[in-house]
Amino acid sequence: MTEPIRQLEMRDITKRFPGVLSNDRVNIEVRAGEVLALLGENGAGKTTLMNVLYGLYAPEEGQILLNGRPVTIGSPKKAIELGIGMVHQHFMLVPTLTVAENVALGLEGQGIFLKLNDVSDRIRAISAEYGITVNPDAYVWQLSVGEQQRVEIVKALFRGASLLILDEPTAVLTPQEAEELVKVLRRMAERGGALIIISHKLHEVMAVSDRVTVLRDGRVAATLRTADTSPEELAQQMVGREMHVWERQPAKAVGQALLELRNLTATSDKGTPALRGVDLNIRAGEIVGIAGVSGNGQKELAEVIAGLRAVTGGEVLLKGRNVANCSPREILKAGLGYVPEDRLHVGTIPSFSNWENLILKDHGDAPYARRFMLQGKTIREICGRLIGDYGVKTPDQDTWTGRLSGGNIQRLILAREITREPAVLVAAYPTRGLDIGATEYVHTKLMEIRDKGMGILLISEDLEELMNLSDRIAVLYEGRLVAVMDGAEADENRLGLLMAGMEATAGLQSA
Amino acid sequence: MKFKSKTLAILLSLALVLGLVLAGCGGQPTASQPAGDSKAAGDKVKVAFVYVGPVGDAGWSYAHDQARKYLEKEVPNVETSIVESVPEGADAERVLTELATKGNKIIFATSFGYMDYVIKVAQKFPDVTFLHCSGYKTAPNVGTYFGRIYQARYLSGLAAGKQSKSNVIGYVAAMPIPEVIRGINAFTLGVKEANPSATVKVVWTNTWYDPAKEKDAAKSLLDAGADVIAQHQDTPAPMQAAEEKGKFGVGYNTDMSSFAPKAVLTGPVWNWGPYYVKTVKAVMDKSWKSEQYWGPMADKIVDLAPYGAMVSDDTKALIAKKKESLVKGEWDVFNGPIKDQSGQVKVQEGAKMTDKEMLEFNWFVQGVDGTIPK
Amino acid sequence: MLAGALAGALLVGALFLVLAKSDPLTAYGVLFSGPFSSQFGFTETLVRATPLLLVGLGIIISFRSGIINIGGEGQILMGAVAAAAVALALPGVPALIALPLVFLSGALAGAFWGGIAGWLKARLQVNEILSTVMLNQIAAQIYLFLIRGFLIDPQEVAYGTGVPQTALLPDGLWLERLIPGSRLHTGFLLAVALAVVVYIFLWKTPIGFRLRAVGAGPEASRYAGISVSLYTVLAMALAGGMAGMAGAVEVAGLHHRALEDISAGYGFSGIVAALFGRLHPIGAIPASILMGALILGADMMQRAVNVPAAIVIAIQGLIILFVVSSDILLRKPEYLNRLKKRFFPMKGGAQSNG
Amino acid sequence: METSMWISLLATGVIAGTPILFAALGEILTERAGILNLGVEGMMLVGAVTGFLVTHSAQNEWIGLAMATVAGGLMALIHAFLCITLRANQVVSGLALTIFGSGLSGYLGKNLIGVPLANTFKPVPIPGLSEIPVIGEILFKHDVLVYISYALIALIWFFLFRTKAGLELRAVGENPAAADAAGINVFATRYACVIAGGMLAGIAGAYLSLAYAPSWLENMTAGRGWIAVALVIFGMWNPVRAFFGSFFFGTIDVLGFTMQTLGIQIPSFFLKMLPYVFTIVVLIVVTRETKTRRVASPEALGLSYNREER
Repeated sequence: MTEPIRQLEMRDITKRFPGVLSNDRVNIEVRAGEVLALLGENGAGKTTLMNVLYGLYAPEEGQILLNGRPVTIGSPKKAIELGIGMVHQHFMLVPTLTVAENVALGLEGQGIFLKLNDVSDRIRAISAEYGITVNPDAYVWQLSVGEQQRVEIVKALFRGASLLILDEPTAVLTPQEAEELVKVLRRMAERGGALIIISHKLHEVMAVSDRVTVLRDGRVAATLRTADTSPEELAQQMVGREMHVWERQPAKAVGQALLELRNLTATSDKGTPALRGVDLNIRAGEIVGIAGVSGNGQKELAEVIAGLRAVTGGEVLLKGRNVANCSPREILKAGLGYVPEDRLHVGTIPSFSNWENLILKDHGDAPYARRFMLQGKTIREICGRLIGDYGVKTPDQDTWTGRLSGGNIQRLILAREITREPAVLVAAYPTRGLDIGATEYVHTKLMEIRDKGMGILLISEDLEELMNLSDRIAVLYEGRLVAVMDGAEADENRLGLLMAGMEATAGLQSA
Repeated sequence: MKFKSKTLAILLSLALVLGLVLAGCGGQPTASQPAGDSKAAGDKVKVAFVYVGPVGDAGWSYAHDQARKYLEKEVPNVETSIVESVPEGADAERVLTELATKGNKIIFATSFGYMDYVIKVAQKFPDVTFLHCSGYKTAPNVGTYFGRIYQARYLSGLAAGKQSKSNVIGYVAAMPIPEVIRGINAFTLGVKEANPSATVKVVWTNTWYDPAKEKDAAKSLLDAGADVIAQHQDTPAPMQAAEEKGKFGVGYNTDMSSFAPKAVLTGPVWNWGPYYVKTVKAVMDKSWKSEQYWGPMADKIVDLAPYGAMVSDDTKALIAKKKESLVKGEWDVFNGPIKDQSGQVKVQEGAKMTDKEMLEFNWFVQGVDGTIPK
Repeated sequence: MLAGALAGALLVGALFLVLAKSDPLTAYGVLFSGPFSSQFGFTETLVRATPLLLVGLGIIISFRSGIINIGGEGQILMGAVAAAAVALALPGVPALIALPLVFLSGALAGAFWGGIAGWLKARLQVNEILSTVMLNQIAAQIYLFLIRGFLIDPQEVAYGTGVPQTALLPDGLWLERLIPGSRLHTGFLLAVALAVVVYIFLWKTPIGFRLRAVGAGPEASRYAGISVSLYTVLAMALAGGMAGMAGAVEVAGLHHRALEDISAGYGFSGIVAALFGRLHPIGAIPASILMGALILGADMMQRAVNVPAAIVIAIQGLIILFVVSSDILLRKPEYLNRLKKRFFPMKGGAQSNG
Repeated sequence: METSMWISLLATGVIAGTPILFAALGEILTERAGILNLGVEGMMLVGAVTGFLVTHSAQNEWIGLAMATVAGGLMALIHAFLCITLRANQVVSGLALTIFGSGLSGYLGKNLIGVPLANTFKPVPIPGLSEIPVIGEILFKHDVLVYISYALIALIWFFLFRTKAGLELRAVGENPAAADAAGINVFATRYACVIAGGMLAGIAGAYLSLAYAPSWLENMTAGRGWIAVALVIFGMWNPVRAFFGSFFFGTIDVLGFTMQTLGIQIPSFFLKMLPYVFTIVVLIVVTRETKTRRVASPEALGLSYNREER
């Protein structure tokens, strides 16, 4: 075993990608027993920097010093040897293998044969020591996202990591789970571990870190002691300007129900019940928020409404017409708009040009197509106007959408969905991963169309967003709506408890 | 997989160049002109051979190529060239045309499937003599040639009949076509002549050319009690199967004893060399006339491979006797009486099958244990 | 880069030629000038380019729709046998009516065969690479069974030669020769016209748009209301239809009958032609001509310098290998530099381990 | 007589299945690591000709076998370089290798046709085991290479499912990114598996030219490489199931002949396409099982991996 990491420094790291300077002479430092937060907006270069540290990317320039000595980290293998562990945002697990097999993967030494029993025993020991529960014999594909994350942490600890990197670790967790994670991380730091946490959530950074390095546009904007700073200061460093303070604007005129869900049931990909009798109305001119920890039926709810998943029971009434189990095409023709969770691969086709993505849904109809032919000129005109109106930053209409930033892709999707003038818009995590500017734009746009009389179903994991935008908030827990409350009355604590299923029977109201 | 305009540009310009080349040579009627580049070949007569398979098939094409080498040795003023693996299809037309344009004076097309293309191309090149193996269409400058291999098969049947103790003789057959059926029948008649109580068990492989399959087929025959294996296949694998089981075999095409010295009794072999020499000489001194040549044993175009050590003198004497009367033309294999499998007399006593009947064989003689798939 | 790939292949090939005691320069001279130095060579090149282009167009449709179709061989065979069967069943019917029926039946048979793989993928998520490999083998057996059995030329039976092939088509159904004395037939024009049609279809019509959408982003397409399974089947059916058309054109234009080995590997080399043409229907035209020239030139080389046919096959394989390997470099030139760094780490040693 | 014929049929089935079994075992390793190799046929041919050539000149079949293994490995190295390093299209590369292999082998074997071989692998009954009634006859009266194939089945099974390297290999085929993050050298693993697969294909070819029907003939593999690819699916990427598959395929091969000697005619085209039809059925079943039980083709099969392009 190598010596534990007492101090690690990255000096003047520069990493380029074709056309992008992702890291520009970045310096960071972390010591044993402390948590360093790496804060920054999307695209600020946080993940790139950590991939360099973990040996996945080779930097063009710069140096990594470990306990004062320069080291070369050419591969994850080398990183692991040096005692660096990483929990990626997208988990690096093999679904067809068990937890123990995943942990055993890439282990050095101890002969050539698999000794899975020994591995399982050590996993149990580590779980007990840090209070992280995992079942070594379970197959990874059976686990929830939160459990998979715990497997990743155990995996790193198993390898004797004395420096652990976590990429947006709370993104998929309930407030309670996140709190639990923070405790685990603090415990690890107290036991002499060094931790680096990538995040763009201010409150998380404030709660867990000892020091913060703020990245902006690939450069270090500031390095501060957490105790000496405030969320406001961090936000300013992160964005580079004053933040706009959001004010709740309640719905003006709520009209009749446009989308009615009646005792709706559906199953998940694994065949287990995902929605167990959901009743909900969305009326014209209001935003209904769906709160919940991901994996409690949100994905299925959105897909069922859009016709992408079979309805096993109940009704979906869109403008009074039951569209349950209709094809996606019929439903979107009937007046449904949809901003999907995965905006790059579901919302758009990355290798299609912007204009092609803009006409993705209505390319077969006038004015885009006439007599079996696409109308190139008309399409160009309309798309050019949309790109201008929605402020999509792109070289031209022919640019691949996949080359745009997340915020611009979302603008493109909104342009398409709103132009279609649907009665109801389902927006799933519309601001996840977007920077503050883009988030603001999405929020403004959603309010704007609400006020024009559209009904909006907003699915989000960001409680702040939900509370700021929603006129009503429904909490989804294990496929049931455990509560529906007025947006103004919601508070984070109560929502958190409901999302964790702590108040399953409390406050159940009819919609 | 994104399409790149640059690459398109390259390809398009390429196409343009090609187009110009086409335009440039459009005026020259090169194709229809029998090219006069015979001076390149000196005084030698150019003879070309078109093979259906690779020369290395140890079978059909190989036998032809051995004969080509023989031709080069025997006739000094000849320069030969080959094109192997020419599929029996429209490509053959192109190959034949090209060979004719290149100044070849005699072209041997050694597979049946070339027939129509030979006729077609021959019309365009009246100065070139075409010889087509195993076909039936002729023209003033097209002749056909083939050999009565069934005669040699009959003789090899005598050896097999004499050798068999179990009275079951296996026959690994390629395709259920008259040529193969004729061979089986001739072989069986030979077997019956030497050993009236023996039967010939037939297994079809539906391939000319798959050593492993042929070996499997031979094995299944050996398992079914056969102690001599005959074959109408292009590889020596059936002989090897016999050798492994300590049994005997009758090869085909060429002498196969080197593959299975302890097993191979003899075998019908092709010997095209003398025919090629004779034909080329005839064309050269302008005595050649178009004909449908089906060469008998007397012309040495077909023969028996050398005997293995296990063949008794008794057997050899019997074969020699029969061979002599064949060569002299005293009788032929399919002289009556011949009965079919059901015992019905198909060829009356004193009658003999015509060439046409032989070419259309679609029934087995008595003594064959097998069926012809439809 | 393409030229580099070719040069590389030829360099290795030259080695074989030298070992076979042939002069590589003469050999290559023929390889390249042969197909273009005479009207004969050029028309023959186009004769070969015709099925390559048709198969390639099908490959383009399927690849663009996200399906790796390597079932071209089987689809050609199915198309060829159906076309021959229909043509032979319609003696005396005027060509104006019969010929379209022949092409239609060829295309439909190919489409059916391709559609099976499409259906297996769409409905049962069966990997199409694997299923098309199997379907090729099955088609080969069915094809042989038919041309040896029901469809065999009665003359073959009569004369007892038993070559597995159908009877000759009625003269009226033979495609017109473009240049008298050559074998170049109107099928080539048909193929080029179809290339333009496919281009318009894929890029200018809603159905083509949907096919490409399904290929480039199946999830997004599903969500945009496009039936992914329907268009998967359609794509494979169209691809198979094109290959079946190639079979029908070979029958009506060139062989005038269905015979053994009619596919001649076009199902595979058509993939290369399509990739050569950057998966663009118009690009596939010069690409298939180039491929046709390579195949023909290699063949002429065999005769000109008397090298064994095997070497020619080996060189063809090499050319494809080199072209495929240059593919990534064409797409991403910067990858070459990265490779250089990987194999010849010069300084900094930032990445020693792989 | 009847039973002995059936036993003999099954014994021949084992032999007929052996070349495809070797090739399939190699392809299992290759595909488990996420690389699709459609060049098996070409590699078998090169193995067959090399085995024959070397055996003939060295007068020793073991040296021939060793060189056939090396030759198959070299062919696979080309595939590995193209598909792993250059990230070329695996399907096209495999097809091209098949073409190249058939040409190269024909060229190398030019002067070997019609040449008999003195040193071949001959049947060696295993003392004791071969005396077991029925089983001994079917399984233990063959040449040494058949026994080696038995050993390889066990060895590869154990390697894949009981060793760390085997676990890593499977991870690389399922999720190369995860394997990479776990410190496994994805490139080296894939190279090793592709080359090992090619070596086994080389042995498969040598089996044909040195044991099965000792001789060299152009294209003597006659499509067995494709059957091997089918067999991998049939065996669901599991060496033990691949053995039963090869036994089944091999027996079907011979069955037609045995039936004929019994006077039963089965159309050969039907028998020939049977393995492929079965394979498609298995492919469907496997794919259906994927949804529920997660046993199926390696997730990353056919995809090239590039660390910096995720």
